[in-house]
Amino acid sequence: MTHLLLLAPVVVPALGAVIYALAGWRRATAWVSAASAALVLATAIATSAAVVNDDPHTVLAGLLRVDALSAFMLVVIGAIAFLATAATPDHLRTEIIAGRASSRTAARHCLLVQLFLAAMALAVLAANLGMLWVAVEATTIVTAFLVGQRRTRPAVEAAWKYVVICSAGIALALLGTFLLNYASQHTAPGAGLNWAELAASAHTLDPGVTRIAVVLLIVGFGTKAGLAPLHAWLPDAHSQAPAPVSALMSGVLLSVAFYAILRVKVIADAALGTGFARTLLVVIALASLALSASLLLAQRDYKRMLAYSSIEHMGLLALGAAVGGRLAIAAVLLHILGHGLAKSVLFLGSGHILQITGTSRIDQVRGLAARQPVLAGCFGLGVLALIGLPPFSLFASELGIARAGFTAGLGWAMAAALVLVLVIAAALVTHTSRMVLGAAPDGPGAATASPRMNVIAGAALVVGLLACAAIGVTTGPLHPLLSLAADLLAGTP
Amino acid sequence: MNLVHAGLGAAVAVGVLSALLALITPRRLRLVPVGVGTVLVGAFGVLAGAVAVAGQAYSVEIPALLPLFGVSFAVDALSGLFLVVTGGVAIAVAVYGIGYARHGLDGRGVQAVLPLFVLAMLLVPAAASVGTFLVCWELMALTSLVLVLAEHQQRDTVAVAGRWYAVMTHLGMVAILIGLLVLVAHSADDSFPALRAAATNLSPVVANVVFVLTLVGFTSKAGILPLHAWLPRAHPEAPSHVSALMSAAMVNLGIYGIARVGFDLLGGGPRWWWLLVLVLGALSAVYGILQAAMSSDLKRLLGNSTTENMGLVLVGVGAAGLFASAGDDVLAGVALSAALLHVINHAAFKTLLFLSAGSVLHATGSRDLDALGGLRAGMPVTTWGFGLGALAASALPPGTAFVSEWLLLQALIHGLPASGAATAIVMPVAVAAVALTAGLAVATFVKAFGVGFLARPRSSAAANATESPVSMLAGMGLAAVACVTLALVPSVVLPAVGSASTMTLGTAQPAVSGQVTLQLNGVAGALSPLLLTVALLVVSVVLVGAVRLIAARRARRTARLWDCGAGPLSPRMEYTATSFAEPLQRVFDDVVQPEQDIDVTHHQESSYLVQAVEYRQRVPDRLERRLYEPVLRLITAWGSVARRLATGSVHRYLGYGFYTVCGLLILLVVIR
Amino acid sequence: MSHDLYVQLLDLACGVLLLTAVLVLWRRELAVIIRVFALQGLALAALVAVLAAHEGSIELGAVAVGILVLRAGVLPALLRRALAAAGEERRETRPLVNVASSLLAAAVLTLLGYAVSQPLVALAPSPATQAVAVGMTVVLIGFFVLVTRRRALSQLVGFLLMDNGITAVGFLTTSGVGLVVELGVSLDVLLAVLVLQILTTRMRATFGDTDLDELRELHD
Amino acid sequence: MNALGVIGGVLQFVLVVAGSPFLVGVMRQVRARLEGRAGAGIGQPWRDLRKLLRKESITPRGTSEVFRIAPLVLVATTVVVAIVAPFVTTASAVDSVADLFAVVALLALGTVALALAGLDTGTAFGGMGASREMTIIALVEPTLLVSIFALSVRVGSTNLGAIVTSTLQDPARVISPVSLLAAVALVVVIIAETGRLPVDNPSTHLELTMVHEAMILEYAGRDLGLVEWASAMRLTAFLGLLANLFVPWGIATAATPVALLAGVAAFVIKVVLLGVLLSAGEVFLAKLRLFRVPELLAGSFLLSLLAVTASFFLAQPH
Repeated sequence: MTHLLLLAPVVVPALGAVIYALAGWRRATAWVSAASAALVLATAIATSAAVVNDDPHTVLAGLLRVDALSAFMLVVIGAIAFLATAATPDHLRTEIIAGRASSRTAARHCLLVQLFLAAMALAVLAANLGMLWVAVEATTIVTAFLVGQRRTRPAVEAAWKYVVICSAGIALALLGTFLLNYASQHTAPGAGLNWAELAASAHTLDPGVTRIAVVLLIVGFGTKAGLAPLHAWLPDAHSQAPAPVSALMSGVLLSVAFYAILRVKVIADAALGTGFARTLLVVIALASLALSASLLLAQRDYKRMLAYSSIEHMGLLALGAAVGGRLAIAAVLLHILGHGLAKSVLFLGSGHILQITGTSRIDQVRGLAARQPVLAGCFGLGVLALIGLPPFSLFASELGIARAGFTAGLGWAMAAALVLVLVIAAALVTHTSRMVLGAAPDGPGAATASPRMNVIAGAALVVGLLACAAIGVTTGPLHPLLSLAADLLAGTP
Repeated sequence: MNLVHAGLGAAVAVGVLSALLALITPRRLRLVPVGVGTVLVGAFGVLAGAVAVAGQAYSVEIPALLPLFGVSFAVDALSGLFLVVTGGVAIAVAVYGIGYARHGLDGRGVQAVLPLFVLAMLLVPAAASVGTFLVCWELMALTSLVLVLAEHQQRDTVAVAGRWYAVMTHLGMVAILIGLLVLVAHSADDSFPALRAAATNLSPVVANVVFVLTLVGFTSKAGILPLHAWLPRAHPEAPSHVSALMSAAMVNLGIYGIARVGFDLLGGGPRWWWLLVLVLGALSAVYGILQAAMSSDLKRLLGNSTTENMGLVLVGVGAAGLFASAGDDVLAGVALSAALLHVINHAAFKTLLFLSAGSVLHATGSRDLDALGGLRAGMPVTTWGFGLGALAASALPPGTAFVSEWLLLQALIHGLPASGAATAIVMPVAVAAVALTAGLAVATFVKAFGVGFLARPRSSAAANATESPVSMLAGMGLAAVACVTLALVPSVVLPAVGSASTMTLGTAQPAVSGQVTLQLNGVAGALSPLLLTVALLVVSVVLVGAVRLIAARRARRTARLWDCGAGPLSPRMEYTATSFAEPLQRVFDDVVQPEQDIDVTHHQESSYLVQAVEYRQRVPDRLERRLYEPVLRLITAWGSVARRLATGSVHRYLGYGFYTVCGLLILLVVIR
Repeated sequence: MSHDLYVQLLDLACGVLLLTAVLVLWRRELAVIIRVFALQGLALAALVAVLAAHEGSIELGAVAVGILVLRAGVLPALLRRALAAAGEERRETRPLVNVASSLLAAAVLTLLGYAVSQPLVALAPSPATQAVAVGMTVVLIGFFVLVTRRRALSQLVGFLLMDNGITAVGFLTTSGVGLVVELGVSLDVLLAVLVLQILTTRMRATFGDTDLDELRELHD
Repeated sequence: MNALGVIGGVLQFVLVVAGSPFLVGVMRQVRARLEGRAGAGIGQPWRDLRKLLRKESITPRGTSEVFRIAPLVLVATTVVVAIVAPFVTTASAVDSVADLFAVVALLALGTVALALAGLDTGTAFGGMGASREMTIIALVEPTLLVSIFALSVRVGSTNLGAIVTSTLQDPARVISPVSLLAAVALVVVIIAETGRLPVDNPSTHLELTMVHEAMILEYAGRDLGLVEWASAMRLTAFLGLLANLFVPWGIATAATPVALLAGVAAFVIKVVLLGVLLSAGEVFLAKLRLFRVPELLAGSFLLSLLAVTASFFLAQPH
């Protein structure tokens, strides 16, 4: 049973990919991806229940392992994948009608998305650092063609930058992995790169080697998580990828990479004391926040705007991870989920806006609320969720991170971060309000009444926001999982 | 059974239910249930607050809500007072809203958010932990933002106002957040009792940081200088009943925050805190009323007047803190009572004024005083309502603000025992500021009422204005009743004010007491607004009788206005609001620095013959020029410079990483 | 194998590794660069083979063969195919940092690689770990190539240089990280190169050029 | 509310209501004599009032109740002040109204009523008068408040009776810098508030300069009579306040007939003396340009502010 439960999140999407490879894109297969995502979500929930009631499980000769943290990440993947894949058929259909895609591209899109899901599930289920690295690099490879799907100049350019920068960054992580392996072989032979054993024996690791390894790992996985300094692929890739893929990348992929950093930090803290990784992460986090703030101020493209906002939120996560401790880690995990939901809603929404208006420039979208009230409402509320307003869960998680930071003596960093977040909020609100508010513009574009939004696509937006708000009100059943995962990372039983 | 619990619980339940109801009911059937629901929310809030003020203590914790923090509420006398004020305003506004929202404001979103906004405002003073407080505070910001934006499709200025509001409210929030979290970092947990306990052995530096930061946040919410810029934008652009809620209820919570953090959580503080508060208050009072005096937009005028009144309240709060830090509990009590009483009074008359302004807007579609006038004929009830509110706002007897400003001056006048060098300088200035504010307020509201409602209509919209529907009048009526009651028998709220201020300051007995006559306890001072009014009435009646008796019993005769023999007078010959304010503006030329624009068009035949002269004048907010524009310019420059960070060059992007990695490695080598 | 011979062979392989990395920086002809890269693959395979012989591990020997096939055979072949499709652009004409400065930078990077490797050597001094500095240097030089070379193909080579360096470090420090992981890593690298090669083709189709610095449609 | 207060209230009411036209008469007469005219005699204002009160009132078309009620409000506020302020006796008929703030605000209320009436007519003159009057009062009211405030700081009360009593007990205060500064400020604002030269000329109707007269341009008959009467009473009340705040001697502190008689006499003498001084001064003054008036008022506001500051600084217990 456990075997099945653990393998399902990887195997189900892989099977989905096989179906698309064989059957292609047709009416019957349109909903396969959503169904597979739903299955992933279901198994994730079942796994969580199992993990909460029981100890961590290991399968496949110790290659896969699930503990509270992996289970939580699986839930995140499942939930956001479900949202994104539910909106996919409508998106692809519209693209096909508009002549921007063919049924072949659609089939390939679905296939790659399924592989993407499998790779992400594998990443969080991996029992050791090496497997994790393989899975994370696999996500890059799989998504490269999704980013470049449209084959336009910007799309190809984005795909190139994405692959080159991410591969370079992730290569650093590989070097770090090897070095960590080296250190662990010398102090605790046999531990290898296994998370559980590494964490248990981390205090014996050689600090000299571990320091280098940790720096490389954090910078390397930070690349994939969209953290400075190797963040630059993110706005390009997220703005060029099709909306559901952007949603998945921004909502989950970044967090999956960040998950690796969380794991590494546990080892770094045990081996080097809390100061080392904390300093590094604080610097990276503030750099990411500053960068995001700087580039959001004069932003002209709403998809890039959302992408930079993702950098911001990854910066906040890094800050939370730097703080450490139960509260901060729980907040970080909650933030991962909340940000994933809100950001995927926003990217899906931006996809609709792009399809309706044909432009991704902020100054060419006007009076959205007058034309598409539901879409505009979701987009506006989503942005408000991003800037951390209740009832959305990002409020609670940002507050948690901030509180933990002040309590941990990182007051100055926290205050600087909050000021940057304020600047970012101002920029986001300003840009969004220009798009959403105001009377419907008169002009050639406005005369053609925009089509009503597809019910399911609209429902995905609303459900995403509602979920984000719901976990902001109460985490309910997620609570034990969250606290268990936080205990796991914070090092307290 | 705990009535506070029942009241708050019922308010939450009814509020959420009304919001849901608004979402599912069809447009035609929506307004009445939502209105009734909002009235009930307000009523339950009043109930809970009143019971709390009467002395019933209440606290509850709900750990399941708000992840990572849990929610806890506690209502004491101070909270209770603000609950009553908010609830009371909400009742009048909700009744009014039923009629007002009929035209364009009956959308699902706006109607669903209205009860939630009221609810959020009720929960803010009830919050008893930092997490709860902040979540309620932000919910209030979010809901009010949605309401401010309600009419964004009608006017472009709404979006601008919304942006200002959203950004500045977030700025305030960040300041409060940092301030409170610094405090939390020094305490066991984030509940208010824990903070109180921690504050006793807090280092002065930390306490200063906490106070100053929270002060920044709370003053921005209260529309106090220099973070006031959103207020005269957002309050006018919001639908009028929302303006009333914001101006009469929401801004008060800024005052509540200062009192809660400064007095309660931090337990008072050094003298300079309160001097700062007092000075900010005095500056805001004068600046606010000056801007109001220059304004010819009716709702902007009212918004600026909110800044003024909150300034006056802060003068009271600051004086209270000053006296408390000097150990003079009696005077501190008087000052705080004055401040709290003014909060209540301001809520009453500002509600009435905004609702009346909304009624005018509803009937004429304009809030430009220069285009109004003569409304007394078509809208008698609204005219009476606004007149009553204007009387109250100009601090003349028998108006409400008169009583609280009297109390405020009483506190200041007795400030001598607490005198130090700083006090001796600040007190006279504060007195002068309050006095100047009173004088300018008179001029401002004479302008608003006289130009807007009396005289002859200046536009056809004003000429054809008809009275608003009954529900709107009923809402105004409720506010008017509150105004009259507070003006004549302020003693009805004295116990509440007394228990709130004694609780906040930890003093033994209330500073002000009395039924007919307000009597200060411990220092000399008495005033009876009721007797004053009765005296006025008696004299008037006697006078009418006497005039009848001695004067000729000839009937009044109607006649033409004197038109200098030049034919009938047209509205264009009337004084407008702008021209009315012109002499005052000349007086304060150096402060307000108006911008003038004169275009002279000449006849084609000769440049000596003038065809037309166009004159435009604007009174900009000078503070904005000096303070906000440089910051905005700086941020814009930052944004455009920063774009060079993302030029699109993949080499550059990779370079960022390469140099960072090399740098980090070198660092690792160097600091082993 | 005697210890001396082992050390000499090891050093020889490492020397070739470093030399080829520097040569990649030096030469502008893309065809030459690919050939040099193939040589480096050979050196890497030799290095692993020497280690295998030293430890007498058959498994490691098999890995060496695998590396030989992948890095001296398949990857250079892929690159050559890409080059053949590239048509005119066979030279790295104007690197962002000129060759002389690049070589100087390589010297500095070598020093850095050496300095960084010291803690690694200190942990378990042995001929193999002492050679780690070379692997580190190759990684850094590879990254440098990535940052400074304009042609898509040069960037590809840079990426692969990094990868070679990392693999060298991996084998010099420990005898690998487990078969599954290694297979996965190799597969990933192969796929990444494939993806990049396809993208190169697409870029040429859409842009008509592979000067990456001209790729600036996406910016703020 | 004690016997002294009630008696004083009645006496003051009678004195102010009946005497104020005579005060105006005296002032006009003094001025006429100084200008070399014979003058109409001190009873002339009474005769004017009688004439006006017999005439019918006129309601201009387009005006509302505000226009009709304003004279009543004006008179009522003034009468209330006349009753409660400490003119003849230190005790007040309604002590809890005899407050500095209340008295100033009541007087302002009367002005506001008139200004609203001026606006209500909708004529250019009405608006102009109201605008100017409100500009003046916006500066006068704070000055009044602050200058009397300066006097009350040392007393620790804003009750006018208490201030007067305190000055009686400690005569040295009269010549303190606080009193002098406040007195000068008060004189200036009383001139402005009662519309005397150089702020306003009560005897002309020159369109460009008039303030008070512009507002009441539409009044006729009984209404005009009331307004004129109220103006006279306001003048009396202001002069009475000025007199008793700085030179309170003679005011009745006990309800004995002698004291009351002395109080009445002292009040009459003081007010008439001040009135004569005022009108004598006016002979030598030209009217100020309208936009120079604020400078004058701002100056007096500053003086009163200095007075308050001085009272805070100087009142430290020695």
